[in-house]
Amino acid sequence: MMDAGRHPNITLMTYSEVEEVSGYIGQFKVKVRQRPRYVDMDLCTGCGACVEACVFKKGVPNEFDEGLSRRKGVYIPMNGQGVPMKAVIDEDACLFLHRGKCVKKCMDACPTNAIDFDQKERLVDLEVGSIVVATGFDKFDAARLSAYSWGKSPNIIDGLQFERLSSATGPTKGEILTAEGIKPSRVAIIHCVGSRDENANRYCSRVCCMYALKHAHLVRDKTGAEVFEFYMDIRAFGKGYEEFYERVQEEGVYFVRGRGAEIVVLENGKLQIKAEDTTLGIPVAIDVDMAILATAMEPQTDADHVAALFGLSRSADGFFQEAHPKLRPFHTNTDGVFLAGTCQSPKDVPDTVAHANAAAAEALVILDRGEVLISPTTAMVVEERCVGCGDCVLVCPYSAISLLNSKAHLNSALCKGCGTCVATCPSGAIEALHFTDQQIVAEIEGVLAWQ
Amino acid sequence: MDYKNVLTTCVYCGCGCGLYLEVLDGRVIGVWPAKTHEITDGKLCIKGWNIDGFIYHEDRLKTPLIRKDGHLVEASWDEALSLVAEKLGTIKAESGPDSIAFLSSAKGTNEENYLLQKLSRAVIGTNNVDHCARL
Amino acid sequence: MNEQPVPSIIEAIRQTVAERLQELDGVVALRRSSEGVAPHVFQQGDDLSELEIVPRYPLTTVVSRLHKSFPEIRLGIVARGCDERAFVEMAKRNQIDPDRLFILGIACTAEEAEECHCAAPFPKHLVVGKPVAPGSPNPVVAEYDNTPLAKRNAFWRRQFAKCIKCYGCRNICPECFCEDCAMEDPAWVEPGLLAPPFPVFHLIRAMHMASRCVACRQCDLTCPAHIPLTVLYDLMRRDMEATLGYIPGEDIKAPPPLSVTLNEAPLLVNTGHMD
Amino acid sequence: MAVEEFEPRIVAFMCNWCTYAGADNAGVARLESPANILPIRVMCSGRISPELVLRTFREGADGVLVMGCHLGDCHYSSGNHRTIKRIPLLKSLLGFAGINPERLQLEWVSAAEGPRFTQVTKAFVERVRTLGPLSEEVAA
Repeated sequence: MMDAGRHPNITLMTYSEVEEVSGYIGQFKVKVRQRPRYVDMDLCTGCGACVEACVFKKGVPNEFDEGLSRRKGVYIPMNGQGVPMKAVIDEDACLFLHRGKCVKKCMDACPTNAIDFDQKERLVDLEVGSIVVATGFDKFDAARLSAYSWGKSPNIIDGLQFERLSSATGPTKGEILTAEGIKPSRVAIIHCVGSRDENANRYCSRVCCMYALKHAHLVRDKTGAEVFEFYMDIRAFGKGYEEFYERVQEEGVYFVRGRGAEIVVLENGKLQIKAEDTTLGIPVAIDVDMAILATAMEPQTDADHVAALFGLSRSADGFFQEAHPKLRPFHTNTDGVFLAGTCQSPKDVPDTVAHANAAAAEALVILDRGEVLISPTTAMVVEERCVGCGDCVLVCPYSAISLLNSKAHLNSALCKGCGTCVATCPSGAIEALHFTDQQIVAEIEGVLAWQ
Repeated sequence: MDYKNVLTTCVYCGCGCGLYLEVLDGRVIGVWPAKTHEITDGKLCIKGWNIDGFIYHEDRLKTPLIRKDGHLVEASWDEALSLVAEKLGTIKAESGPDSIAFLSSAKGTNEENYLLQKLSRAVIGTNNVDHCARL
Repeated sequence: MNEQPVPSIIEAIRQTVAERLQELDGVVALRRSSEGVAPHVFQQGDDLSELEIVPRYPLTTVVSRLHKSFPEIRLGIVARGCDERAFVEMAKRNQIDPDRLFILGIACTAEEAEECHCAAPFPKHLVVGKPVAPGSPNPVVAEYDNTPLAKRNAFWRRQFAKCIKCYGCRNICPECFCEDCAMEDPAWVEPGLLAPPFPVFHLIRAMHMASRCVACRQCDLTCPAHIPLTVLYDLMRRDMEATLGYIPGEDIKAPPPLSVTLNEAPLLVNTGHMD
Repeated sequence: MAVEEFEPRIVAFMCNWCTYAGADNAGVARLESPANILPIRVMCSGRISPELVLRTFREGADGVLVMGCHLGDCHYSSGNHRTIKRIPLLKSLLGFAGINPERLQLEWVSAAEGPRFTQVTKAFVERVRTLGPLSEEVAA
């Protein structure tokens, strides 16, 4: 991320959202809505003086710490380590922007006068040759499965919250503590929360096994607590993963083979994990101080909107659909638009890096080559027959057809050759090349020659 | 913008269906069936509906053609009628009147068809007269 | 010819046309001459006592031809309910420029509404006449759900056997404006063959009519074989309304539902293919 | 001699991305599909115009299957949105004209649904077998 931020050919557009995409491979027009940051990016040095000065002591929950700590109205994202390392003012938290009343100490504190409350939202038009969609995933909300008592005890946390707990920049400076501020003596880790579950997502989220093993290792290492892993299968498929699994086993972690079925918050505040140990064939109930849920990766909640924006399709699990599961795993059906990372499917870090590098390389290939090969299986308008009714314009999923001088006009760079326009045109003014009516009729006659 | 509909009669067969030729700025652009026509009541067959098809057709003959040296070449009506009269006279003289037949057409009016059979019987002297609508 | 309209209606529409001709380039209506009654474009100075409102011709087709030939021209049209609906579907498909056509609506009489089984015998832009109640639905259509398949089959076989393939149904139809017609494509309709066992000719036309037919009944009137084509088209219209909520000619903003996605024009019934 | 059983001839239009691959999947898994199914590959079920279906019946098919991707899975994102409206409408029309609408069937089969491919094709063949030849329905 740091390298990307520094690269002279990369412009980071933070606080921005894509509003509209038109055009096609090699010539996309992208309209970006850039929200005001209220901090001049050129002037801000990321010194953090404004954050210190901000009078909003109470603050709001810090999203980077998964709500385990609080931050002020002005802040440097990711606990001061974001890229770019510049301050931002949160409209909803800043006392001045939110309530209209504040002494604005931040302005006094800033040594470069970077704070600018007059910044306005603006629309930026970009022309680009290729697009990489890397919108990431959403965390499964464990409250959707009532058996896990999500929200009923502060000691039931998910994997990302544990990551913050054990991080040196986190709310506890890396100490693993329960909500009561003491080291836990027994910790449960529950796999497949929201994954491989007919009541939530059927797919495997792929990363949870390994991070759950890492969490077990960290708990053992930092606290010496007893750790119980409730798992169905351990999927340690990557390089060095199986070895790590063995090492965690050797560290004395208890592995209970069976889905963690229920978490009961006991009257004394402790948590009781109920499960079936399928290797012993008996139900078990284990009392612990802390439960860590390995929650599933899910598609972003606005994935449908993003899909419509970029002309993507989505697979049954809701993630963006790649053009081919094996041979074109980061291409989409819209030429020039690529997928990187977990917006396509759950992935761990090495896979995401590989996927993203591949997508970036493919995106560059297009720009470098300067020309594109398109499939010959496209539609073709026979202008003399066209009466300009425009049904084909409505029908095309790729906006490849427009009306030009009252005749259908096809942009064959956009056309994917589905032929829906051909079936719609009442006057036979569009032909599907390689799937013409004549060719299909010949096939019909051919197959029906069978008696 | 000079738009009008001109009532006429279908020339394709003897039924004589009424139809309007739709004319825009002096050019025929279409056909409407004549709904107030006492007999045909706004109905046409495929021929009447396409009666305008030949008007501007590139294959339409606008002058008689006479075959000379194996090729059809344009000729004047006087030239063509003289040739026909001359040849009919020769054939009648050489082979008799019954070596000639007359075939008339539904595209002609009653009167034209009457005249043709008159030509056949009174001038040439044969009863070899037929008409396409008799089929 | 035998149904003379109430004199006051025709006088009133003549008066309206005279007024509108002050600012329009022409008004498309019917004109009586010694030759009979035919479509006409009335222009300033024309004798408006010649303007008639029967019989019905698909006047929107005339508008379309004129709009295409003269890209600036602003026209009026003396329109019944069906003419207005035809205009809506044609405008949707770029055959008429809605900004250059002004509807001078007249209401049909109760007898006319009944004769056409018309569900909306008056235009929305009504200028002259009082709206009358809809005509009763075609009894064949009303009874159709109770008609067994074999009886339907026999009925249509009898009807289609009469077809002389004059293409009059298509020619007179205001919604049939294609340059090239699928029913003339030998790939779909056998040339030179009347009443083939499988009635592709009529089925193709019925499919094309599903989201277009505005129930003007011109095809019924012009069919020399008296095939009740609008029974089939009414059934299709009924199906379209039930499954897609689409009534051709009703709303100029509603896109043709078969051409757009489910998000833009959802299915109102579960056809069993929603997953 | 036993009466020879009627073997219906059924043309199945399959989309390139889902059903055609699904049929392949059935084959790879060595699942048996009826030989009555005469496959024609098109890029998308949205390519199947009413004209093509009617021509297929005209040509003598006893049944027509139109097969594509499940909703939301369409390779062209919304090509099958048109299919799902068009084919049931055509079915209605066949019924109105007195031709058994069950002779036309729309089915979604994904690339992974080899078993489903064999199941729907078998069921359709058996259904059309009971309907008898189309020629008997439209002639006589």
